[in-house]
Amino acid sequence: MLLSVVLFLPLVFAAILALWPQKSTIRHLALGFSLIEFLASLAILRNFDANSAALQMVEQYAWVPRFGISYFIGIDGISLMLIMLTTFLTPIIILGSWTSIADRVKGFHVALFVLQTAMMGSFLAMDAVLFYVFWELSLVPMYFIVGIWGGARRIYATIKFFIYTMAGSVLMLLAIIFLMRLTPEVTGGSISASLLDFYKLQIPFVAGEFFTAQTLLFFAFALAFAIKVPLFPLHTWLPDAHVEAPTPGSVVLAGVMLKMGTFCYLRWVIPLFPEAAEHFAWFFVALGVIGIVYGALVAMVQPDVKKLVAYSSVSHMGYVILGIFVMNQYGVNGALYQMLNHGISTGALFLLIGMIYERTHSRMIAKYGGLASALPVFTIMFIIVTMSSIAVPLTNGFIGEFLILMGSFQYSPMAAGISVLGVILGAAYMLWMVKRVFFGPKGEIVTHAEEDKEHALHDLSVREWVVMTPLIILIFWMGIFPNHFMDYSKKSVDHLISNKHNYTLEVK
Amino acid sequence: MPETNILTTIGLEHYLVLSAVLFSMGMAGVLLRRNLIVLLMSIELMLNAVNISFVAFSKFNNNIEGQIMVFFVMTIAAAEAAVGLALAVSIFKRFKEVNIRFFEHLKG
Amino acid sequence: MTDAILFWFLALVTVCAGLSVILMSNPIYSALSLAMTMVGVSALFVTLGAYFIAGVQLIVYAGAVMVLFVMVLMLFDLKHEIQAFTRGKITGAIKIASVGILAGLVVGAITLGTKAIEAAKATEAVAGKTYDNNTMSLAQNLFLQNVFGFEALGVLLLVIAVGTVALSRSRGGTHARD
Amino acid sequence: MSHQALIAILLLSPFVGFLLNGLRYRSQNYVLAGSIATGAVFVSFICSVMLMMDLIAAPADQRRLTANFFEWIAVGGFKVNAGFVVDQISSIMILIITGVGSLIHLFSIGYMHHDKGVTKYFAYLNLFVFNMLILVLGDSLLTMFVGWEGVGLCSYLLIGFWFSDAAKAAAGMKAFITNRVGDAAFIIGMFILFFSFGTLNMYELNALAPTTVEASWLGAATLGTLMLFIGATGKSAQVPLYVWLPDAMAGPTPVSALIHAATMVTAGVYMIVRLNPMFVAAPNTMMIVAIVGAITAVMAATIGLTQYDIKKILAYSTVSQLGYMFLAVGVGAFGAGMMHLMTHAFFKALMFLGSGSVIHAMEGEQDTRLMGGLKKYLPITHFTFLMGWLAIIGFPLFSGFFSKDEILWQSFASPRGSVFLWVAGAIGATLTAFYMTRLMALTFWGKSRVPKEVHPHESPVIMTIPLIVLAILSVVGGFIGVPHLIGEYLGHIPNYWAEWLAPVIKTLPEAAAPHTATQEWALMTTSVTLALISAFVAYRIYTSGKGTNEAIAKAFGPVYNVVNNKYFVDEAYFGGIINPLVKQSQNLWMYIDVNFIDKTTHVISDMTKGAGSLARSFQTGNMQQYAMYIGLGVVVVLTFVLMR
Repeated sequence: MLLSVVLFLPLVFAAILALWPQKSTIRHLALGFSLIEFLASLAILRNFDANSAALQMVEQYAWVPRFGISYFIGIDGISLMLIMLTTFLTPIIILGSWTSIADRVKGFHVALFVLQTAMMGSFLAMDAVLFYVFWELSLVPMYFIVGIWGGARRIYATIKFFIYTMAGSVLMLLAIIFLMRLTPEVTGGSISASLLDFYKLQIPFVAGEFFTAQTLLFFAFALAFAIKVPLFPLHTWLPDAHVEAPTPGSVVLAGVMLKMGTFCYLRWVIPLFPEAAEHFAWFFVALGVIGIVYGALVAMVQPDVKKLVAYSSVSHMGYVILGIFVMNQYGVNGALYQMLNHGISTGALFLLIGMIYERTHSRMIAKYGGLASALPVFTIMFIIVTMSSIAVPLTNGFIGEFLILMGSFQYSPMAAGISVLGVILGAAYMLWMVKRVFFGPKGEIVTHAEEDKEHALHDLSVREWVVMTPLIILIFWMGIFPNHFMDYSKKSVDHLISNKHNYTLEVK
Repeated sequence: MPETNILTTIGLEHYLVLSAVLFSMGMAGVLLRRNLIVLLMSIELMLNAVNISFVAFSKFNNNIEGQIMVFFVMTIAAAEAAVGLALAVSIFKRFKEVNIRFFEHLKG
Repeated sequence: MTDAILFWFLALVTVCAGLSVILMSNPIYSALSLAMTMVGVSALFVTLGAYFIAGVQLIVYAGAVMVLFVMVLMLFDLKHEIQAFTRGKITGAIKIASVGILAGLVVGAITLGTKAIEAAKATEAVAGKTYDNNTMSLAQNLFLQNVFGFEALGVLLLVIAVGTVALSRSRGGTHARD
Repeated sequence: MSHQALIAILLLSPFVGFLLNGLRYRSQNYVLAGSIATGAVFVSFICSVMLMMDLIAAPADQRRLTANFFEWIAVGGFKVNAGFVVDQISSIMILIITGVGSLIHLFSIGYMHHDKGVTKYFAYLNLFVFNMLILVLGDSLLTMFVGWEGVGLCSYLLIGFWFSDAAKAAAGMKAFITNRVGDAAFIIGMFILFFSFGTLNMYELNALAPTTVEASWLGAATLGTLMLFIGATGKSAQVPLYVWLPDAMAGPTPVSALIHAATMVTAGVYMIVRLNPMFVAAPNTMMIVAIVGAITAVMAATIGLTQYDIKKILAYSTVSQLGYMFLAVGVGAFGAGMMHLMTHAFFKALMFLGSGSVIHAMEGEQDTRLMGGLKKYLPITHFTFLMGWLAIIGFPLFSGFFSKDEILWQSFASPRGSVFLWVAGAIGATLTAFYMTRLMALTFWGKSRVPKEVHPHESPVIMTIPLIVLAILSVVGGFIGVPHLIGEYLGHIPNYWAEWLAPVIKTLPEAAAPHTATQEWALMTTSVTLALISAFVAYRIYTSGKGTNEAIAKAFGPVYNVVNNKYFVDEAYFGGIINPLVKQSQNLWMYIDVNFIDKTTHVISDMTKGAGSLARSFQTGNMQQYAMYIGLGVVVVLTFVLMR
């Protein structure tokens, strides 16, 4: 019951907000609701048994019995942390958008809560059709968030985002239907959309032939998720979407939505198509490595801070894909950890960029310079988050990146050798940006702000402190005590790695 | 089967052919005329043509259902004429003309 | 023999009237020709023994509907003549051709089809069922078997009445910009 | 107090200092900030001394105090603890770090008192000490790496401390990124060692090190240590990654003393000494280490000859001296390397602080061409600097003499040494004597070239005390490691240093060729004589005012030009790697992202749109046309039905 409550609470909140008559209290109400939701998710964390790889808190009710479709949700170590990440980021996003979202406040918060349900739904769903519904549902609020509250080219960006993702999921829908048609083999005659039944399927695989069932299904799923991740060369929607999205939109997008793609590799692709995944692992490892280096190189020459961070996301998500497809304990644990890291550090970066954008209305690196003397606290925060992003030890980023590199070294020393370039280039693009924005002589914006008393730059407000503090704490907490977080997922990951060829999840 | 004179023995097909001819004429009217009212008239013509075949089938197949259907068709036709004419009146009020080209806003 | 003469005469009248509906450039003449067609069709119904339908045809069509048409035409008081036929030679040709081919096909289908029906009748001899072709049996069928359809039509007519009033009260045009 | 608690206090004291100063970063109360920071490091120093005494009290084979605080990472077979070890090697390091560190903190109070960001400065400095302690105490390569990157971060922050100057901010960035290049290799090195030996704990690694020497270049130990050494070239400013260190002089001078002379840059040497059994098993790596060290020693020394910025001269000198240390560890003289690390920490910190005192006196001027004759204005600074000078040129019985002489001797006598290495070392020593004398002459001796508006004055006591203490250490520091030969001559002074380190140093498996005491005496005399002669020549040239830039440039022509431009290494990196990389990235973005991937997407979307507008052309809005399509449709269907 708890899972359903956590899953649908945001939807209820959205409905309440939609009907709420008072405009002035919408934000406060939304913040309160998101905190309630976070507390509710903490209850999941409390009741979760970290010593078991089983699917826990399972709920299953028939939905469309004729086709074996059911409302079937459950949580395991792999999805737990992502649920926590979602519920943790939402209050921060609401607080972070306190002033930046000025019009249609109600609509924005309704969209945000619907999005929250959709994202959590795709992490929790254990039924293919239910999953598909949530997966597609998550597009709609995001479409509106970018399309209504976005920047100048928002329509282009939002349509690009929508169609890219949609194109991938169409193939996935086909594959789901195909899998459902196969299920009578294992259920004894009736069609089923349950993921657990899918896991039992032995889909024929012939190495070296492309047009076999498993290979085609594998690519159908993998493509849908690769677009979401986004994996090179399907990444070009991301920079556009990030640049045009409002700050909270970017945070959700980078923080949680991208993880839907990588999470689904662990939940769907590898357990369902283990042979194909192993056979084509090299391909995805290669794409991941290319993504790491390519994203970093392109990030280096971006003139727009937000675009730079967007490309850094491509690079970071390349690490995640690399970690997943090397398919060993180090890689997968690291990838899972890196998902959380990226959610926190890139989310924090986008929030910080949003704060500075609110003050100066510019994101062009060239116009900045010397910001550190005007905004010292902001600068320190930014540097801390930068350190997390470039994986300096004792910040969260290091643990994930190190484990992924270690896993990839075990898979292929060459892959590790190339992707370690990302460590160097990551430092290069981030620090170069920091240098141009914060250091050096005062740039156009700072001098302008100093002359103009009305637009004087002021350092972090109390609200912004409250927004950033939990993120900063987590950056160090996750970097110094990774076991506090990793212990929840280790069992599930071990189970996945060691049993991928006949993967099942015990139901508890 | 004995040879029947096509001119003297009137059978089902006579009525059907007549119906077909009337229908085609109505259709030609719909396709070619530009006056909205005439267009509506042509539609009435087509409906009547269909009615003839209904009644003819009813007679030659010994089934009263055909006439029931004619009854329904007539009602629909009356209703359609009423709506069509109301639309024509609206169009006329605006453009002072009832040319079919004012209905081209459906262009995609 | 009289049947045949009557049929051919009525057919001739109906077709001629129909042709003049679509060929007359003045819509008033078209309307009058349509009335003539209605009367012809009504007479054809009589030849087929459908007396009630023939009466209804006269009352509803030739009476009510045609009066409606003529009244609307009078209401419009068309000042300038509308070009009778659509422009565009190629589309016109295609249209005429398609109509012609359609007519030909339908007639062909009829001749083929009725032969098949005759053949079926000859083999099966279905005509056993008695058939009371009178108004009472029509009414029985209508109010017993098809009473739902009848009532539905009533509702439809009501809706149409309301819709028509609403439409004619509107300020006009399909894209009312003002 | 248990040694766990001592280690905890040792580590956390600077961190607490960092927090205290960091949270009140706006304050300009330099006395309070300085006291907190200095006190924090001094507490650590006391802890270090206590730990050292514990170690000395313990029997020789049990000199290892460990503290395991918690399990840091545990994934599968990979487990790393937040574990710290004080043993013979790290105890020396923590003494240097906290001891020299305290003195430099003290000096900073005087040096930085006028700076607006003084509290922030002390916070960073404390953070650096904290990270440096993690680096040296960490019991596994990964914990060492934490400190390794952490000190890089602090170095970045401190070099760019005066960030509003674009060049200084750029220097910080350059330092961090160059270090990152090394760190990337370090990471790979860790992987190689982990997957070959199954652990990253350095004691376990040392125990598991192959007992037979690896002849192959592709052995796990060889590749792993080679990668770690590349990491060390980054951190310890060796060829080819030394370029950041001279630029790092952009930071405040005490920072240069602490980070870029005494502690951080020696981390690479420390790492190799720490892992000496593994390096001993990989002679190929050691050969590379020795060669790189020798090349660096000579190359940096030559560049040092042409510099005029007082700090730049010292920076190149540091690079050169670090080269000596690598030369030492490369030939297997780990003890000598450590010894030089320590003496260098003393005399180089002294000289940097001395230069800080000079710069302070000159109101920020760093160009030696505008100095000269400062001896009479800055007597204490001059005297202490003089001690440092004597130490670095290896004047007999000064600390530098013992360590440098031992290195030179070992580079010749060790089974992994060679005469070429000795020659390189001797040339380096000669050059060192030359440019250090030149520095002395330009700064303190000769005629004053000080501009009239500048009035040099001796620094306050708070700055001179550290100078005096370091000067004393520079003079006597060598006596704890007197080489056997000289020790006998001086009255049987035992080599405490070698005895102390012996249990953790693995001796080379190759048998040393027999060498006689005469050989050793001869080589020692040769190198010392060469150094003294070159120092005398430099003294004559530069005090007489003949040593102008133009004169030397004329004398040496293009050679001077090349050396003066630092062999164009920076230019080569920028022209050969960095600029093309940025340019190609621009191309990647423009051609692959924008013009290829996006274009392809747009072409696909345009195709869809085109199909749409094709279909749209049927939707003319003309109802009669629609009716015609219906008619045509019926015709087609009927035709199909009838033709069947």
